[in-house]
Amino acid sequence: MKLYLSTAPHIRSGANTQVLMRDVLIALLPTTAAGIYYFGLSAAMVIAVSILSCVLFEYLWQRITKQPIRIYDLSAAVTGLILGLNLPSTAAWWMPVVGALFAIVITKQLFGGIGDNFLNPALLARAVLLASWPARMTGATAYALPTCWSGADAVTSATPLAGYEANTMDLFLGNIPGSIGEVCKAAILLGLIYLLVRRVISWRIPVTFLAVFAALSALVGQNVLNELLMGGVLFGAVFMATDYTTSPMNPRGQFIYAALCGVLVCVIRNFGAYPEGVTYAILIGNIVTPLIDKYDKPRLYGRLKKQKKEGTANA
Amino acid sequence: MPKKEKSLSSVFMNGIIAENPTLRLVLGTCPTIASTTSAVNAVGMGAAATFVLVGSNVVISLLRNIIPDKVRIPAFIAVICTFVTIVQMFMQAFLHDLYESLGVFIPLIVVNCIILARAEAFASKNGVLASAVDGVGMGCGFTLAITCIAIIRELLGNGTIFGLNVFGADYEPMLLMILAPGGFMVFGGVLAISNLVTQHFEKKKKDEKGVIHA
Amino acid sequence: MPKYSFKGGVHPMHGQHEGKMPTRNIPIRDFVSDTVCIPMGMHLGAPSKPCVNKGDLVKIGQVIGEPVGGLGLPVHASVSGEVTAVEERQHLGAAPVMCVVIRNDFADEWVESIKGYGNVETVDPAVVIPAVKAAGICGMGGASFPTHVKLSVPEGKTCDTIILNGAECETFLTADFRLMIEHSGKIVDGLRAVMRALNVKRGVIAIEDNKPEAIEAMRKAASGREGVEIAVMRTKYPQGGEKQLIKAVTGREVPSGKLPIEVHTIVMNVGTAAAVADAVIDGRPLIDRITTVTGCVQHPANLRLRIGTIIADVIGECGGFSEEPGKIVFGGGMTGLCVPDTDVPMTKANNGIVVYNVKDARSVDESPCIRCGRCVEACPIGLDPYRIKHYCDRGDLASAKEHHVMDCILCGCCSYNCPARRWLTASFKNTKDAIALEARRKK
Amino acid sequence: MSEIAKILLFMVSCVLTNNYIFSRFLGCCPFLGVSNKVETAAGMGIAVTFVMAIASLFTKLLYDLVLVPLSLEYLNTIGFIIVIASLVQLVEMFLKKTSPSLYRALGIYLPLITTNCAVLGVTILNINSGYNLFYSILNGTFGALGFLLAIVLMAGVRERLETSKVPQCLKGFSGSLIMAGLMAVAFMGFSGLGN
Repeated sequence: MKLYLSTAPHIRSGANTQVLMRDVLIALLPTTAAGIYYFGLSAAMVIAVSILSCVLFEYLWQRITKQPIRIYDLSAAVTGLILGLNLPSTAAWWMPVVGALFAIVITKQLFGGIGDNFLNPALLARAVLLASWPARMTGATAYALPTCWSGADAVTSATPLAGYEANTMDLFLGNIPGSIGEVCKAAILLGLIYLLVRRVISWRIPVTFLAVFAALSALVGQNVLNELLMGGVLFGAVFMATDYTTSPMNPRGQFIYAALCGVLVCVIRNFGAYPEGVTYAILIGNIVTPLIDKYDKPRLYGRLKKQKKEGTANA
Repeated sequence: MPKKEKSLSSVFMNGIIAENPTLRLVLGTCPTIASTTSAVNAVGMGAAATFVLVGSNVVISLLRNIIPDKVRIPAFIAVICTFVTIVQMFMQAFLHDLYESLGVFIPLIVVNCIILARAEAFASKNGVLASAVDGVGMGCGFTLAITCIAIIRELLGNGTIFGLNVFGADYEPMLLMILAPGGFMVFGGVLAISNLVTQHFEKKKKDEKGVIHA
Repeated sequence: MPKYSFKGGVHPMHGQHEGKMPTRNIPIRDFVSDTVCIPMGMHLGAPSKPCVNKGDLVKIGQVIGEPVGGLGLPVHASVSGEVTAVEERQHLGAAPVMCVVIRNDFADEWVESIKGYGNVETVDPAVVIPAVKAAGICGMGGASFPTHVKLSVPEGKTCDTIILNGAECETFLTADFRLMIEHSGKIVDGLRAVMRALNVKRGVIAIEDNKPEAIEAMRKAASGREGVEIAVMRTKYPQGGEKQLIKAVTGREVPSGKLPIEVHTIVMNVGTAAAVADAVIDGRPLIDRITTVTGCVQHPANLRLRIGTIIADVIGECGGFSEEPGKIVFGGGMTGLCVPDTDVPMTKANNGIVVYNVKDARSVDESPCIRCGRCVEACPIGLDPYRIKHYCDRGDLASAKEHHVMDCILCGCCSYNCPARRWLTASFKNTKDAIALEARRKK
Repeated sequence: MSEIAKILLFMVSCVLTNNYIFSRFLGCCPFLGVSNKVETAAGMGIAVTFVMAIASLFTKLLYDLVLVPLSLEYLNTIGFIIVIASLVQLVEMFLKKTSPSLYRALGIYLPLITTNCAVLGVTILNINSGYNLFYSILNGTFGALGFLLAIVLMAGVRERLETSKVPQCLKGFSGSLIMAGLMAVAFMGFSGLGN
């Protein structure tokens, strides 16, 4: 009889990296389905190429650098799916490939792989594509109008943030031009509920993000509901700002980070050169995260300042 | 001085390979990023810096026994400044386009650490000829390195090399590469590759001889 | 009634009633084996010195090991019979421990010198602490700190609250739970004895709200007793951690690196209190304790075991293994210690024997930290476990210390929660030991 | 637009939009060299802010009151570098006398600032962009604050990545440069602010 020896604890919770990533994929399913419904096969292609190239790059890098292969933790697949959902359905096939290269190799693996990237890989990739091919990502003809599987040829258009007129219901359901994943707010909310119920993420980041953004939008005189439903703010707050690796560890830090993101989105949308600022806002939040983590420590038990006073009062 | 004669070529090669100012010593990062948006800019910046480097090296080497040790750094800067002003006025007059595109980075050659570093580390201790050769070597090393970076950036970011179209009309240039982030990233990438190569050779050398060469 | 709680913590095995179901409703029963092997080093402090020789005949309660040093405790024979060996044997640690092996003659003959002091409410308070020391009592919740030392309030310090820890937040264990139901009166007696000895007016018995029967029984037993109250705690691990308990009950925080007496509090396990009652009322030394035997055994049970009973005998009493065992642990799932083989004997502090099957026993591989923050959320002390782990991995003791690794209570919450399956608690334990060793060397 | 709003926007653009590091790549050497630790990075940033603000004032005065009247504009580079070098010396001596604690904190960074191209860069850009005295000082101060922001953020990221499994060839400057590149991508989001 051979007995294992190990140190405590001898039991572990059910959650592991793979399960968490799988939950994120599941939470993204409604959004993906909605995107494919509205934009058709081209959207499915963009998503598929994006996921495949992300997983492939991760595999190749780990193979070449002789590391253990970790593609089964599904983190590359999550990055790939989020990157795909961040692109317009009209994206050329090579755009998700270049994006995946930046996301997986340059942002993630060069700095040590999973857990060590300081920026959200999918967002950085989107920002790179946006800066490199602005006409394909923001221009007046960058996005396709939803075809809803009608078989009609795709007509290109600008997004609501760049001038497309849409009613609130269409904004909510996603019957608008935009990135594949950001259009259908109903599906995103479903995903949010799933993530919260499964305790994959806490409410702190998405709620603070959206609340601060909404409050500031009201302050600068925008239609708050429309602002929330336009562009990628909801998708960003739910799926991208909540990325574990690039958001702060402690609750208080998460509030600061999410509030900063909310402020920046509002500032960039209203005063900056880009119509949409979610990508950049969250990236800046990511950059500030190490500093937040450095200075925002949880309060240590037994290190109360007023401990002494209380002690003497009782004595 | 047979010993010094012999080492002139190694002084020259030293600047290009062993102590390449950009890739090995990582000096003068700002002009490297600023002037590598196109190969022409890089060559221009490289030539300007080489001229200043050679000029200042020669003058400082000549004056090395006259300048008091205490004020040597200000004196070096004054010499370098003179040459920079000459280059600046020359380019303003004859190469106006290049002068415009390099902008503030021409006067900033003054504070390019490569030049001050060579004045301090080499010219103030060596003869005129060796100092001149060192200046040319370092200048060429700098020029080669930044031209290399510039070619990559220009190729990806504009689809051209020295203005010549390479990828054809269908290529959609990757704008990011000629913007600031591309500068940082390509420089970092080239530096990483040069590190990789150096590490490879060092390891090989170590394996072969069991000693580390400087 | 408000429920007491603390910040952080986890709910281990919440869906499986903390793994307590198999033994929860099984009454305590006695088990006496035919041989016992009594280790001399069962308490924190220098091991006792054996004072019997091979071939001696001993009676129950006879002192077989004499206390050594300030934290020393006497060790008593737990059965009557012949000493068959006094030798070093393998125990939990790496180094072997001096043990006295006694073959039980089942005469159950007690040593004559034992005499009680009488009712706890009327006994002279001054006799309590010497009686506790003579009975060889140490903390029975796991830390095994000598109780008489804990009860000796140092010069200049005061104590105003005694907390009895009946939280039993650890997984699998129900020993304290059964004790509280079946011997509630004894627990209250022990508490009163200590309160009188230290002239403390407030005694709190803290019980988690997943033990309503125990709360009921203790309430009944405590009614009419001076200064004794029951505090119902929220079920959360490590609710029974000394620091968490003090914070929850009194709102005070023990300063880093200090003992609870710093905030005028003493925490004792309910089992210790019952042993104190025995020592004061009957003069009975600590020769047995209640232990939960569960996991992969045929008939999980709560057994009253003599100190020194060999695990193999205990498992035999419970019907043997139900599956091939992969790991045997003294204590619960979160903090228990692995035993190397089944020849290891029971100690005073051992509140449980949990047998894991091979599948559950297999250790998991670490994967990279994904910075999810679950360790920070779980840490009841407010540490940054993920950051300290980085320093531990690099062997950077100074940085680890700077980030307060010494405040870690090794509760295991961070490791439990970690989705990357990192061995956080294990690293912290090693690092704490290394730092302590270094400090000792410097001296 | 009111003058105050204009000034505010100018400040924002100096700090974020035209960040000296991420969009003008000035001062990269200290940015890469002194960003190992947040505390030292902050020290460097503060010292630079100090010198840049004062240098902007004095070089502008020198240019307007001496070089222009004497038609010696082409000597601006040499004039400015002398001003900066002596300013650094003066600041160092002044700090040593008046605030030894601040001197101890910033002292080691001050000599390095003479060759920080951001300082000379700012003074020359002030002239080239035709800013008046007030805007020159604003540009100097807030440009330097942008540098401070960049170097502190960079140091934060580098401290965090200290424990990561970065490949050997990316340790040191090469990794830092790529890091800076990625951060510059994020800072592109500020483009258009304040212009």
